[in-house]
Amino acid sequence: MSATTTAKRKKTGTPNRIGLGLDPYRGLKTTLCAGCGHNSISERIIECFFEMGIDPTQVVKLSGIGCSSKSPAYFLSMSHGFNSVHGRMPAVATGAVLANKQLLALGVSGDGDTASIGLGQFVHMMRRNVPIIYIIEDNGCYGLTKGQFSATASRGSLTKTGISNDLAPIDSCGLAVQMGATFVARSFSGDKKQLQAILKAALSHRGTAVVDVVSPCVTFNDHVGSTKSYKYVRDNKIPLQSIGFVPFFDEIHVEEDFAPGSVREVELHDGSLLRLEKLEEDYDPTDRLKALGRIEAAVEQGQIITGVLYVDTEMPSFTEMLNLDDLPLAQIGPERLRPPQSALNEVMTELA
Amino acid sequence: MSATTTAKRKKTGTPNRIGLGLDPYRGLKTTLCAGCGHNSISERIIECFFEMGIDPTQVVKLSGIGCSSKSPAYFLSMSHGFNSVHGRMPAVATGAVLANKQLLALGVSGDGDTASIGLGQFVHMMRRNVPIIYIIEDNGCYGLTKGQFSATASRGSLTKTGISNDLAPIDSCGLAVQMGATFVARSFSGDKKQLQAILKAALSHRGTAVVDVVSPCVTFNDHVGSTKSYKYVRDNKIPLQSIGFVPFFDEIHVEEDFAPGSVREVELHDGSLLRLEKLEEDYDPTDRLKALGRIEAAVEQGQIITGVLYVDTEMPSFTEMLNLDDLPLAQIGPERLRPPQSALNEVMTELA
Amino acid sequence: MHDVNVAPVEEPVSQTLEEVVNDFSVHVATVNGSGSQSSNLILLRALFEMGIPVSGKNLFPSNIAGLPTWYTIRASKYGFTGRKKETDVLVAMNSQTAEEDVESLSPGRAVIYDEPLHLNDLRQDLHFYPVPFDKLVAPVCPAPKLRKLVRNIIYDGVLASLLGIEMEEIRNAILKQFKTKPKAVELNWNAAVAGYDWAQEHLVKKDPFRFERMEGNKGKIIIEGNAAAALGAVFGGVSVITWYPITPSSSLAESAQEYLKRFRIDPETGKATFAVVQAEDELASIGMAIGAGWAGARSMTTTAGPGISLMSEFVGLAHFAEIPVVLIDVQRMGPSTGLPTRTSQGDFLSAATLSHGDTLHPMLIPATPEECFEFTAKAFDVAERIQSPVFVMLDLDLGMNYWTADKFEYPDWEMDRGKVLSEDDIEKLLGNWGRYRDIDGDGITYRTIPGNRHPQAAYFARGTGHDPDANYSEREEDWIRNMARIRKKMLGTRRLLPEPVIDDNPNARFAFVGAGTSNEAIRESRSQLLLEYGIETAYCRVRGWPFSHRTEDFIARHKRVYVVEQNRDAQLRTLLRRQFPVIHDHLRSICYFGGMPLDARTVTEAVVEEERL
Amino acid sequence: MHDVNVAPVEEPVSQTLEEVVNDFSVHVATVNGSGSQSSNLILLRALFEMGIPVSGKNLFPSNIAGLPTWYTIRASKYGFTGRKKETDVLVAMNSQTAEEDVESLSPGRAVIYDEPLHLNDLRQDLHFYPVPFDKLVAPVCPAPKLRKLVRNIIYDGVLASLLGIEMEEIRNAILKQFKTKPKAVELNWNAAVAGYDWAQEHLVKKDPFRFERMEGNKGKIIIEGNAAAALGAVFGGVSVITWYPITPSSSLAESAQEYLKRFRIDPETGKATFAVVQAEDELASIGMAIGAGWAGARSMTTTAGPGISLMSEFVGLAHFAEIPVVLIDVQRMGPSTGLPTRTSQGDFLSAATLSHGDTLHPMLIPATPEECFEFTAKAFDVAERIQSPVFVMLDLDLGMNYWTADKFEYPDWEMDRGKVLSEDDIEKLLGNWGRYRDIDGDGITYRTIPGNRHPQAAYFARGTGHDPDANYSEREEDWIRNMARIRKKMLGTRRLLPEPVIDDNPNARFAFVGAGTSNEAIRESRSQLLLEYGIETAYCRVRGWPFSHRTEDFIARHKRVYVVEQNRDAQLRTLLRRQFPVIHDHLRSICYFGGMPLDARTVTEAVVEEERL
Ligand SMILES: Cc1ncc(C[n+]2csc(CCOP(=O)(O)OP(=O)(O)O)c2C)c(N)n1
Ligand SMILES: Cc1ncc(C[n+]2csc(CCOP(=O)(O)OP(=O)(O)O)c2C)c(N)n1
Ligand code: SF4
Ligand code: SF4
Ligand SMILES: [Mg+2]
Ligand SMILES: [Mg+2]
Repeated sequence: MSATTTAKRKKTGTPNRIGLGLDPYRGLKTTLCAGCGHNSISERIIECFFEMGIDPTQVVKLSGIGCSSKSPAYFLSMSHGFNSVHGRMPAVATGAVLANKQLLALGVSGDGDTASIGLGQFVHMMRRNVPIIYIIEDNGCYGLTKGQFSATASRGSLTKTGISNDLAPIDSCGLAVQMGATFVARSFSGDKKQLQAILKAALSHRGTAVVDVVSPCVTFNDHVGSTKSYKYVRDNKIPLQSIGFVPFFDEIHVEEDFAPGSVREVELHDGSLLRLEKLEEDYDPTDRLKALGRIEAAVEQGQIITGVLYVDTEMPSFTEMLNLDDLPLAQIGPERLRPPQSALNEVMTELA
Repeated sequence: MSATTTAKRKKTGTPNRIGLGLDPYRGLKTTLCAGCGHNSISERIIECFFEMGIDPTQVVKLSGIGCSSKSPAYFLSMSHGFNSVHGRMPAVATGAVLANKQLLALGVSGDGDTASIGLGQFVHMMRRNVPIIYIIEDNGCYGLTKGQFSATASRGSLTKTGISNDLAPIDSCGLAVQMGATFVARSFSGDKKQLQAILKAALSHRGTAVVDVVSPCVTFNDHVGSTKSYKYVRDNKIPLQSIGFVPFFDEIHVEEDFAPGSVREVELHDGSLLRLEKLEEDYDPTDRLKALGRIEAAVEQGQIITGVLYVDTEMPSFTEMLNLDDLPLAQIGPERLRPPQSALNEVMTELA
Repeated sequence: MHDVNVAPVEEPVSQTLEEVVNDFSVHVATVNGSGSQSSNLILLRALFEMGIPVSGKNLFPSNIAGLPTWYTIRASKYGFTGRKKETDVLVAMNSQTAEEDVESLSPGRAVIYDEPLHLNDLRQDLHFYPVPFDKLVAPVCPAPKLRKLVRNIIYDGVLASLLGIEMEEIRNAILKQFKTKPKAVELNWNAAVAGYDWAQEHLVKKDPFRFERMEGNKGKIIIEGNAAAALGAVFGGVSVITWYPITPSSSLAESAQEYLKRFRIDPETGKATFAVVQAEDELASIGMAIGAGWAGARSMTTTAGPGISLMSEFVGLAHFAEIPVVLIDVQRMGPSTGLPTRTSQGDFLSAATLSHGDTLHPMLIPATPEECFEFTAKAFDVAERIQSPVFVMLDLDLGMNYWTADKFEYPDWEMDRGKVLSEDDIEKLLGNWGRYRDIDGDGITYRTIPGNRHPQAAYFARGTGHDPDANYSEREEDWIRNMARIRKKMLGTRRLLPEPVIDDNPNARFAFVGAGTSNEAIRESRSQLLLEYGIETAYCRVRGWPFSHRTEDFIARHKRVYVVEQNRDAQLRTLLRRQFPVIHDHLRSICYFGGMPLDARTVTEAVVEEERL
Repeated sequence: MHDVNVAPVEEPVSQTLEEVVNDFSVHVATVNGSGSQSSNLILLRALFEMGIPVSGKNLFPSNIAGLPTWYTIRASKYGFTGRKKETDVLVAMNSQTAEEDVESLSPGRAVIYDEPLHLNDLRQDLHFYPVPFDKLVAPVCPAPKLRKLVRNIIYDGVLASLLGIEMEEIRNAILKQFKTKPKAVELNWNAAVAGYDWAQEHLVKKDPFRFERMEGNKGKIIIEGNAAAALGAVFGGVSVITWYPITPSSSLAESAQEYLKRFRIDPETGKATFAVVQAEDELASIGMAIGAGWAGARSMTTTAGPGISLMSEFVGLAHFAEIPVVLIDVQRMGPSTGLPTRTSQGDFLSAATLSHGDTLHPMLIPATPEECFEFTAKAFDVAERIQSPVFVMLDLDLGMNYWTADKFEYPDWEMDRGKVLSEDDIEKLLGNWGRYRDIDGDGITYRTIPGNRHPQAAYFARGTGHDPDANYSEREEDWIRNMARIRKKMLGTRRLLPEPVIDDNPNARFAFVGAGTSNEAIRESRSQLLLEYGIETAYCRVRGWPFSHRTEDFIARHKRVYVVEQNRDAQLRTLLRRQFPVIHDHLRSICYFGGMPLDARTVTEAVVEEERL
């Protein structure tokens, strides 16, 4: 494991493909905790959208409620944003792309937002293949409300207040593959290279692209599989526990050369270990059944499999299915929105 | 395919194990359409609970809203019933078994109730392994609101009003296996023998037993896979379409000897075909991954696989996990519900 | 006591044998799922075509087939087409309810019934007409499965004979009903003729009820309120409709979808200028509508009480983040699942201040199909103007029943898309724009639509506290300023809403206030009060909330004002009192909450009791 | 104009140099996540132990670490422990806000600050005390990571020196805070001493503020309202708690769980007489609570505004199917997500008639920790007595802040489990029972609990229309009878709710009505009005809704009654006017909706303006 220092804001250098510098891709200063995995993800979004030369005015960034859901304020300042309600961002995003199918929708959610309160909407969004990049910043807990379990918390883990979780975690990727998402990937907030690559791939996908990013909460969560070590480590490293004290941590990054096909252990801030398994380069992500099997197998081995797990490029997206006008609905003028007098006359005659 | 006449109400014969006749297991006269698959399921519940000698006073029957959800009124008149709100019966059932872990909870839901509005609660109930037999009376449509699609409607099917469904169906059993249900089975409302056997098996399970029963809606749904034939058959068999006219049909039953391991085509009322594949007798339902694979494979072949798909007898049920008092919470008296004066004193001293 | 809760009251018995022409009710009792809706519509349409003002109300169970259902037709040469509580002509086709239906009649009424029911033994003071439906149906309908259905058309023929409905119009109505199915036309026409011929031959007219051609329906149409509202949406320029099926609102979305397919798809490319999405539940349907409204569509959702409750959190978001969206609530009887197929005005209070915290949502309250059409179309203008959720409050009676109406006028007003900034507009403002800055002093601020290409166009919509530039803020001053501005905006809304319809009267002994479908009953009650008691009244029908100052003035002018409404807790009066506390003591209350469409007699009886007339 | 919306008003400047003892405020500005909560609590507890009436209010952002946060301590020898708007002693630890914090002070106030901030240049009219925290912390805290935290304990020592807080009590408070962690005790104590010693040596007292031991806290405790309500639930005999995390209610469920673990698990078997379930969302938590209530548990859920909105549909079900369940709403600032960490009384209206259709839900409104304890315990009795949802309305200020309170009295009343029939009871009734039959004429019917072994015990609970025997019914009469009965029941509830606390006064110029946490501000404002303006007032604090007749009488007795509340739209007054329309014109309104705990000066200023004093 290697933890490097927080990715520093890059200086605005040469402009990108569409002539913009890095600045429009940045957002406000983060108000998340130092060392929060969510910040690394924001950095990757900034870099990736800049490098791909995406026009930020044609992007909408949407979220629910949570630390993760706050993060759209911290990137793409030139894009419209919508911080909606807890767990129900998928519906809002669906509506937005209906209104304007040309928009590139970027959804950012948390594991609580997606897998607890928002599970139904998450599934139905995937089922519709709504065109969106849907990022789950997955820390296995509710960061913003101070560390309770979410539905992706691993069985047996403990909260700060000592409550243990008896329930099995929901594997968002497994669920996504099964429920019809057409692009499913998983990464780790600290794996710059992989996460960037996945985001870029997601950008070229037409339907729902689910990207589950393991993103440790440095403040509340003794992460995945860390049950045993948590208390020990905490008690030893930090000599006292004080209400509301959030120690300062650096963000975690794994080395850039973490190779496809290999397994890497990452030590989290509390000393617990994360076992990341990166898909081999020749993995075929178009086989739905195999993807499901692979995900389940990793779960059984206590590993977190990362990479692009599944892709289906055939399935039309929701806005395609609806056969919408070439012009975004939001831009169609009154003359086409209101049928002519003759149409009303026609109906009136029928009803008379 | 063979359609026999509606199962007639059996005469109350010899009493069962606990000395009751059939009557307490019956309910009010059904108000569902003649020929509705849901009625057959009610019959099976009556028979099965009678034959197993279940004490009906210790059963609670719960449902959401829909034609299916009405059916608890039509069986087990001696059991407390709760017809709650649309899609949210799982929570009500969870609360009920928390209050009294000795109750046998029987949930009856529809595909709209479970897979559309209720998807989130359905999943979280399974994740908790709430002790309940949860029957989905699955007709691929919203019967009670007149035939719109539910999330289990097959792609390409048409409603009476001619709207076609572009979305892939949710396979409730596949979802159940993945989301942690510990007993997952599927049957057909007309397969008396198999459905009975499955219900009996479910009765002896401790956690969440999901039983998805394909149960054709004779009034609104051109069922699974029937896309091509629907209009043709309708137009030819019934010379006129009249608002609010519900023709009378007999319930569909398949022969008793529909053998394990075989595939059977069942003709529905509208002439469409259902392909049921019955699991072979030596199928091992304890292998989660295989179960998943088998379900997905059937989907690809356009078949509906029936039988007990998955069982996990190890996982403790939710009420077991909570380590509740031996006495049901609802029956604990005030003296044990209210801690003694000394307890309050203790706290007051700490806070002073 | 000022509050009257009205239980059903019996009308005084009338044994008259004088002819009653074009002013009575026909009540058809059948079994749900037997297809009687077609025969009832044919009846309704035939009367309509005879020029008789008429309405038809379907009193149906929450069931698909098998339970009792009734259809009640009110014909009135005076144009009072509210429900008549009294049945004058009963058609008893349902053995489950026949005895009870007969028992409830006043003397002198007529009963057409299925012969084997032997209803004539029940009472001596009615006119009975037994009809051997089974015998009549067999020859005209060879297919046994369809006989249940065809029997119903036979009673159309019988009624035509007995009541003087023109068979020509029955034929026209059948043609209209089954236009694309010649076989069905033939089958039904033969059945109607069989009924007619048989009745002509075997029945002797004894009762006084008779229809006669008149000229009451010039330029009129027949339509359900839901279809009218659907047309309103279509001609109001809706572009996104999201919905979840629920009685009594489903048919609104479904007919909107049909009209949209017809008028808003490019015939050449097949491409649509709209999206209709059946969501997975109401949380999703309102969420999608909000997302669409935010991104610039004219969006709406339609639902009923349980859906309104589920939408509560999201509506608060739209209110606070200031996003236009139209919600149509076709009210049914609550609380909870309640009586899904019974009408009510029980959601006024919940809609008006839906969601936690301080909120206000304007309501438009139509009473007629014309208003369903107009108000729904207008609601989009209001919503986009004030950037907020706007409710259109229908009810089951209005939405699902057939009403006669004037042909709708083509919307002659320009669509108001509200304060939306284009790229150029932003450029001109020289950076002097903030999403929530109140530049005009009316509390309404300028918005940009996502996709606007100006580099300064973007803002961050949120349900959390924000400053005038849409930045997250927890500052006390920001919060107070913003909330005060929103209130100002909302109160200003009343100027955008339909004004009340006021029928003032200097001689009025007292006055009525009502809204929505209480209108028909109030209108007719006023006539009853005048004719039967010689009492003049005034009437103000409110059509929007927050209420207009004209409503306040009206109430101030009248010392006793009866607020007539169809709920238990005087919800409309509560809102009136809340807005106009000073004149609170003018307001009395007549509440009916039995779920039937309100009838005039019920109102009159209540007033008579209160006024000790 | 009767309505006053109160924006923050500055208190008149006071330049006094007279000593101010035990009657001032200390305001600590830090960075969220820096652990200052511990040092502030230590401060609070030390003052408490010195016998000084004191309260501490945490003004924190919706953020985990990094944003500005304030803690404001109010000490008052007179026992007025509401928030004081004016800061007397500022501890400026946060560079982000230090300048603004200093600017907002009145002259003559004291500022302790981190030396490198150089705040003393900002103004001449304040007393500045620079402290070199970094230099002081290094020797006492070798671990650099922890220094951010330990710095905060140093200001405790500095304040002890400057204001006369006894170091002995600081030590005791540290011991209490870190009881199980001797290392932490040592570290913190050393830091406090370092601050104290340095201050003793280097700082010269110039300001007038001083603490002094007194005898104000005999028999008192310090507690947050949420913990008090949690204890109320535990001693009220709760058996099922379902919840979903949301500020400011989470700590209520969490501390209930802790107390339950401690007192309601059999030490031998390890088995629990309760279940606490963190649900997947609020729809599920209320659904579970309803299922549990139906099946005989004493069940409750706790949430805040957004949760209340989401629970709306389910609450209508429980109301209509008549199922007992307790909902605790710890109100925060809405609408929508609003200001999650700011207090408000903005949910009165939504809670009172939550859900579509005609509904009413009783509310209990505590103002103190004692009442949080008592009312929560009582709420179960009320809920089971009336078989309906019952709301306990806390708010963030009450729930999450530390209050001094009398030790709670052990509930001496017998639990009321309501009208529940056992097997024997049913036997005795000889089949003469129906779930919804009103035998006693109070609208409350008898219920059975699932699991009851009597063959006639079962009934069918539903949200749809039903007859007295719980059979599905769409009959008009059944519906009307049932709804009328439910209203009767609900209106009768007021007799079960806590009576208002009335301080009448024959010489009162005008009167106040308030509820919940407005209490402290109103109490103190009355004293200000008396001392500063010589005006006597009367006061009625309502504690339940529907309101008691005593509240009506009180309002009737006073021509001008100011209803003080913490929301924009005068929600409490709306409910008062709704229930008592006849005296509506007595009611004026003082609404503060800025999210800070209400302070007396704000109330006084508003009244003074209205009364033109
Ligand atoms: C309806 C509703 N319920 C509860 C909350 C409180 N709440 C805010 S954030 C949050 C959980 C967020 O968890 P997650 O989505 O995992 O985000 P994280 O903070 O861990 O990034 C909750 C429960 C809310 N805002 N709205
Ligand atoms: C909140 C809410 N939304 C919508 C409805 C209307 N509704 C009643 S039943 C139903 C669908 C039922 O479908 P399903 O569960 O498949 O049952 P089925 O009738 O097909 O057996 C709907 C949408 C409702 N009762 N409540
Ligand atoms: S609490 Fe956890 S999730 Fe939230 S910002 Fe801090 S580290 Fe990130
Ligand atoms: S409508 Fe369909 S699901 Fe409902 S009762 Fe009739 S056949 Fe069954
Ligand atoms: Mg999380
Ligand atoms: Mg269904």
